Amino acid sequence: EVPRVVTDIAPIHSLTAQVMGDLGQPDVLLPPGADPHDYALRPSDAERLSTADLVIWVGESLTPWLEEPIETLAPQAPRFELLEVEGWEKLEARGKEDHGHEDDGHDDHGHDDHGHDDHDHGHAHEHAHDHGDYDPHAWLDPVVAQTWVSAIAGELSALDPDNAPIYAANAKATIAALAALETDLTAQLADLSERAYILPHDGYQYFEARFGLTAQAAISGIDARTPGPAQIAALREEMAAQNVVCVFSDAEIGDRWATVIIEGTSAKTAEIDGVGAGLAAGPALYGQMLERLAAQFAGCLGPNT
Amino acid sequence: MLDDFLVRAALAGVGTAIAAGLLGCFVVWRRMAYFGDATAHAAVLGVALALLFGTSITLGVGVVALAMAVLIHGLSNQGAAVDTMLGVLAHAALAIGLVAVTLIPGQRVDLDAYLFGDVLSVTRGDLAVIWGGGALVVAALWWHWSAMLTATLSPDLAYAAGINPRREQLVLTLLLAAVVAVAIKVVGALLITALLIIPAAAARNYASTPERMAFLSMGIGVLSAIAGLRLAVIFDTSVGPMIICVAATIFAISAISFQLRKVGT
Amino acid sequence: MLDDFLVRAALAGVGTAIAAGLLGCFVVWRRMAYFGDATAHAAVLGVALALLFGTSITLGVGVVALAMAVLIHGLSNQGAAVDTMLGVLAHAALAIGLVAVTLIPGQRVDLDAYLFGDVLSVTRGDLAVIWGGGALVVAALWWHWSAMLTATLSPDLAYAAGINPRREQLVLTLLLAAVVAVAIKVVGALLITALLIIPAAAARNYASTPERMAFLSMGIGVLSAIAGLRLAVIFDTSVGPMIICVAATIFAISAISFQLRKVGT
Amino acid sequence: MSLIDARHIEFSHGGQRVLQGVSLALDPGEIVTIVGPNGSGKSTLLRVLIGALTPQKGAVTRQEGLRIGYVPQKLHIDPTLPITVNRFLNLPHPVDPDAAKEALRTAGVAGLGTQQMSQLSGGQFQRVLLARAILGKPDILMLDEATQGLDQPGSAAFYRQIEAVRRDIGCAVLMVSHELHVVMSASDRVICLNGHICCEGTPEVVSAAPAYRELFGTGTGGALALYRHDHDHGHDHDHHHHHEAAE
Amino acid sequence: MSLIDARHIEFSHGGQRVLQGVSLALDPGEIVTIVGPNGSGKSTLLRVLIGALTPQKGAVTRQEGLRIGYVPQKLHIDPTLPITVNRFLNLPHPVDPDAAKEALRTAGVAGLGTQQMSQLSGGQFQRVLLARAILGKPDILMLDEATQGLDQPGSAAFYRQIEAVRRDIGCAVLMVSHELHVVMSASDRVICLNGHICCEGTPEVVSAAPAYRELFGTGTGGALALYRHDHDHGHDHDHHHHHEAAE
Ligand SMILES: Nc1ncnc2c1ncn2[C@@H]1O[C@H](COP(=O)(O)OP(=O)(O)OP(=O)(O)O)[C@@H](O)[C@H]1O
Ligand SMILES: Nc1ncnc2c1ncn2[C@@H]1O[C@H](COP(=O)(O)OP(=O)(O)OP(=O)(O)O)[C@@H](O)[C@H]1O
Ligand SMILES: [Mg+2]
Ligand SMILES: [Mg+2]
Ligand SMILES: [Zn+2]
Repeated sequence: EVPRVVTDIAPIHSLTAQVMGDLGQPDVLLPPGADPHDYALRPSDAERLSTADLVIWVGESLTPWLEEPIETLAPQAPRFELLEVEGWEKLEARGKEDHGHEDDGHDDHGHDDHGHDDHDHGHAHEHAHDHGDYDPHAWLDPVVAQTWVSAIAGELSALDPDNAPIYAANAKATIAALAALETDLTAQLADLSERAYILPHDGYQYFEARFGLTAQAAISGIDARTPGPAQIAALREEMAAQNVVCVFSDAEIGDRWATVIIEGTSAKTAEIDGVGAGLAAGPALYGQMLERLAAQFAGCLGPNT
Repeated sequence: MLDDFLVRAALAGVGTAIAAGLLGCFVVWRRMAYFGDATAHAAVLGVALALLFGTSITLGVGVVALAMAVLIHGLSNQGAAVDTMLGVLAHAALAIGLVAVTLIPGQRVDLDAYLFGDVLSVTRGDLAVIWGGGALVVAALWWHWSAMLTATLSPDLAYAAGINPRREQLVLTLLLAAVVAVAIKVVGALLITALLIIPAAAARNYASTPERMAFLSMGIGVLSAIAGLRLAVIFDTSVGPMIICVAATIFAISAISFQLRKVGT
Repeated sequence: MLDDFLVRAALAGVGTAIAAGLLGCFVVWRRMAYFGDATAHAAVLGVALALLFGTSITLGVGVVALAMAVLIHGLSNQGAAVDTMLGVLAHAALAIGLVAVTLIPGQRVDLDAYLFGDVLSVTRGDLAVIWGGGALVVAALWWHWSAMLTATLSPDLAYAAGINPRREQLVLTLLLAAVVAVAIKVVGALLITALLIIPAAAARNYASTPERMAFLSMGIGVLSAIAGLRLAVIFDTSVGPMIICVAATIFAISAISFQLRKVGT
Repeated sequence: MSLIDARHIEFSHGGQRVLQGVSLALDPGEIVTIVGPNGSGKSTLLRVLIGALTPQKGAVTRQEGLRIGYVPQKLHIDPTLPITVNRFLNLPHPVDPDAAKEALRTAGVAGLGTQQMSQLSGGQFQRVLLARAILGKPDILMLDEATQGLDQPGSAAFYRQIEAVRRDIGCAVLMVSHELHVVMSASDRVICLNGHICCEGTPEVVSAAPAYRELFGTGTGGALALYRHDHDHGHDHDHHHHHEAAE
Repeated sequence: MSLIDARHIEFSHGGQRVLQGVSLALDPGEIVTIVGPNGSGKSTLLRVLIGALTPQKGAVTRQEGLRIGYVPQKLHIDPTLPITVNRFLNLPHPVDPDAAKEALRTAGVAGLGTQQMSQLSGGQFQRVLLARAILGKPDILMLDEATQGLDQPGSAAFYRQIEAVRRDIGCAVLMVSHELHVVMSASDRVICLNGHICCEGTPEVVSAAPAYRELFGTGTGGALALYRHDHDHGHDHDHHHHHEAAE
């Protein structure tokens, strides 16, 4: 019997859908583009949770509000938390105060030590359950996604041993596609590593680390909380001191902040998206989203025309 | 039966509506509409403080709501317009809660569940709290009804009848704190007051005595809870606000038909 | 000077505080504390509707706030307790707005900016709106002051003096809609009422005439706006709630010192 | 020309008809008193005349620019509105400070100018209301049981003042009162109201009218007269001996 | 033993001293009247006696289980609270429906049992307050200007009723009134209050006391007496001829 799977956000839904292939359609709680940091459950979500055989979610540190509903509404379903999966390199959350001038050391750590191919080295996670310390936006790294795809296939196979070979085959194909995607995007973003930019919220670290980009700062922290005046003032100083060419906005942090920050400078603003806003939920969403994200970075960071 | 989340949600809604509908009448009569707001908003502050000090959220909400109730009671002693006083407290509590939330280091707080309610993920434990609290409120009101009513009409008449209106007000205040604690899961801090006053206001037009108004108000509250849940399922929207929308619709119908009837005669 | 976003924020805060402080006195006197809530919450509905129909948000907010003002005016005609009526409308508007938001397909709405304010991203255009609206409010109040005051004291005395209290109330209602539209950017829909009533309530204790209360209230509002912004910069918290926290502190000081003085004599 | 002219007024509170076919005109300088049992519609009629209530039938014509000084039967001032007696006298139009002072003195509340309205005793409040109504130099004074709560010297002073005001500023006075034999003698015209106008005319005519006698008995002493008959312990009150029991 | 015993009461509203050194005891079956000018602290004293205000100095002792029937000078019932006259009579303790009906009839508002309190006229409201106070079979009736707004037959009936109530249920009566010559004769004891107790005793003693004469003049007719002196147009009122002008 193919399990009924419920996933939290659209990218995870996309990966899961690829693994399940023609066997079945997973459900997703948050529609593409919904802010994972801030969402209210609807009756249909509750209905989906209460009939699920398996819940796949990134984890509590991304969607703390989902913890309780899963517990009460889906007591019957095993919970599969992707942040608990072994075999990929977790990045520590960059505190708000780590941005700006004194964050160089941290970025060095993020990019140089854990550059491309060392994601799968064994690493004892002392704080594996202490979600607050790690950045949960890991789906934005297609290499991490490969690890997660294998893990999802494993979980599905455990619940549905009859179809295990199909899950394995689907996972293999998905991983290959993700690898190809990574190669493409690496080429596309190769020349941009020196360009300074500011992120809307600190939720793109995995993407940056993978493709050699370096945020100068972020308007808001990892949890997309509304920034305060001191933060905005600091960012305005940063704009002047560093050669920031682009200030991004996203659905979690609206474009109004970017507008204030670039005021009086020649920097541009652009929107980025890491949750598939405006895309149709389904197997293709993940690839489309990452390609679009890369294009959004390239568009704003690219040479001025 | 309790396995079904919809049944749990409906039970939670009904239990809350009964207590809120009854108590809401006093809120309307005493012009204490802001009381609900003040205590409910204090709950937000409670959430913030609980997270700040790493204690249980229920504890935080309970302690702060109670403190707010006692504070209100103390202040209303001064005779100043209770209404304004409560408005000040309500908004001050919300503002302080919101500031406190942004001061919490590290972990992000999901205020929405507390602001807008989260009746779909009600647990059996929550249900026990809701019905326990509701029963307490109903029992206390039953016991104190005449005294409270007299104190509401006129503190001086109450004094003359040997009733201490200050004590009745304290009881009322504590009961309201209990209702807030009970209702926050169902409709959230921002809409608790709505559950208190809208059914009572809708009942007003068709009641000639306080008791009838209380019963009507309770009935309208229960109807709103059930119909609101049903509609939320049909249109797939948030439940708490939908319950209030139904209550508001009943209010509108009551107000309009009352007007028509008045013009008719 | 206007290049600095902090200067713009301060100007926006001060402009709003002046209009809100003045008007807030009438809100307190007439027990219309819920009026601000009703119109402000209607603004949330305005946002939702604007997004739903794809029109400009300013337009949506403006139209809905105005409609709400007129509705309130019409209803208060009925003589029923304005207070309760407003409470019902306030919460109904919020609930309907929240439901409408969840019905918007696709695009997610960032309600927080409207709920909690967003004074840091005030533009020059916003400033023009704020000071224009503020000036309008002050001018209209100046013009209508005596008539409004009489109508507030007693509609019957106003009728006898040839003043139509219904018209004065309509003016007041429209002015409040203007203040809400102006203040939503500064403190957000949930806290506009706080900016209206807290300074006025704080001023009450130290005023012997309506005019003194109005001026004091205005001063307290302005002080709160400036100090709130300053503190928000120091502690890096949200600005709107911090402004209200400062106002609430001034209120607390005023209330306590008044009590002490009273006991002293 | 009449200052105010109400014709065929009909008014219902909810379903209950309170006034029916009431016509009334007031000429400059007249003192007219409305008498009638409790609940007979006196206050309602006054509120119709000032425009606070709109009659279901009939019309009220007020002279252009008519200034009305009105003392309502009940007035509740909210304690959140800080207002001193002096400020209250200046609403809605500023008045001369000396005149205000003089008005307070005449009303017997000379020292209370800076006191808060909400802190006055019942009688003090009533006196201030009166002072304000007269200060506005009205064309008509409308007084709804203006002496209620006044002590006796205050009440006496009040009736003297009504006369004086009429003499000085020539205004008309329309008052409601239950102090039958006082108002009877103080009025040019008496209107006996009981939903409709039962009888109307000079005090002599009205007090002789059957409708009036039916409502109030033949004695204008009312309570007093009656009480005298039942209880006769002491005091050298030899008046009222010619009155019969009322009710 | 006294029903209620207040000793050396001192009370200030804000900074203003309203009562000073007031002592007062009430025995069963007594009718005591408090008279005094406006603002002299009469209402304040009553509110101290029922316990609504706590005096700054002095103490009030009430007999265990004392039932007080109180009619306040002002009562404002919020229209959001729907309450019929009948329900109001049953607060806080249920009363016998027949007794309630009878009480309304006696008070002259027989048909109004199902009307809303907020829709009564001023006088009707006052009558209902009275009916309620008496219905509770009180040990003491405390009446703060209970006849204000009452028409004359109503006022007359009221004073008759006070006597009857005292006779039937034997309760004491403490009332405040400005109708000097009526209450003078209706009372066993009169207390003349002006912040402190100026004089006290039987009506004869008080009306002869210099302090009383200073406040009210020698005439108990008050307003009426005075008015007669100033204006003498018509009416065969030959009483009051022996009164002098008050104030
Ligand atoms: N709430 C209050 N705050 C401050 N002062 C007050 C308050 N209520 C009454 N006073 C003052 O206390 C004094 C006594 O008032 P009180 O009402 O007891 O007088 P009273 O004898 O009942 O007068 P009246 O015959 O006019 O009813 C008055 O001077 C009045 O101004
Ligand atoms: N707001 C109201 N709603 C409904 N009925 C009302 C309202 N106000 C007054 N009434 C009724 O209308 C009738 C007339 O009331 P009104 O106040 O005019 O009487 P009145 O002659 O002034 O009496 P009083 O001498 O007692 O002051 C009464 O029967 C009263 O019950
Ligand atoms: Mg009347
Ligand atoms: Mg008094
Ligand atoms: Zn994020």
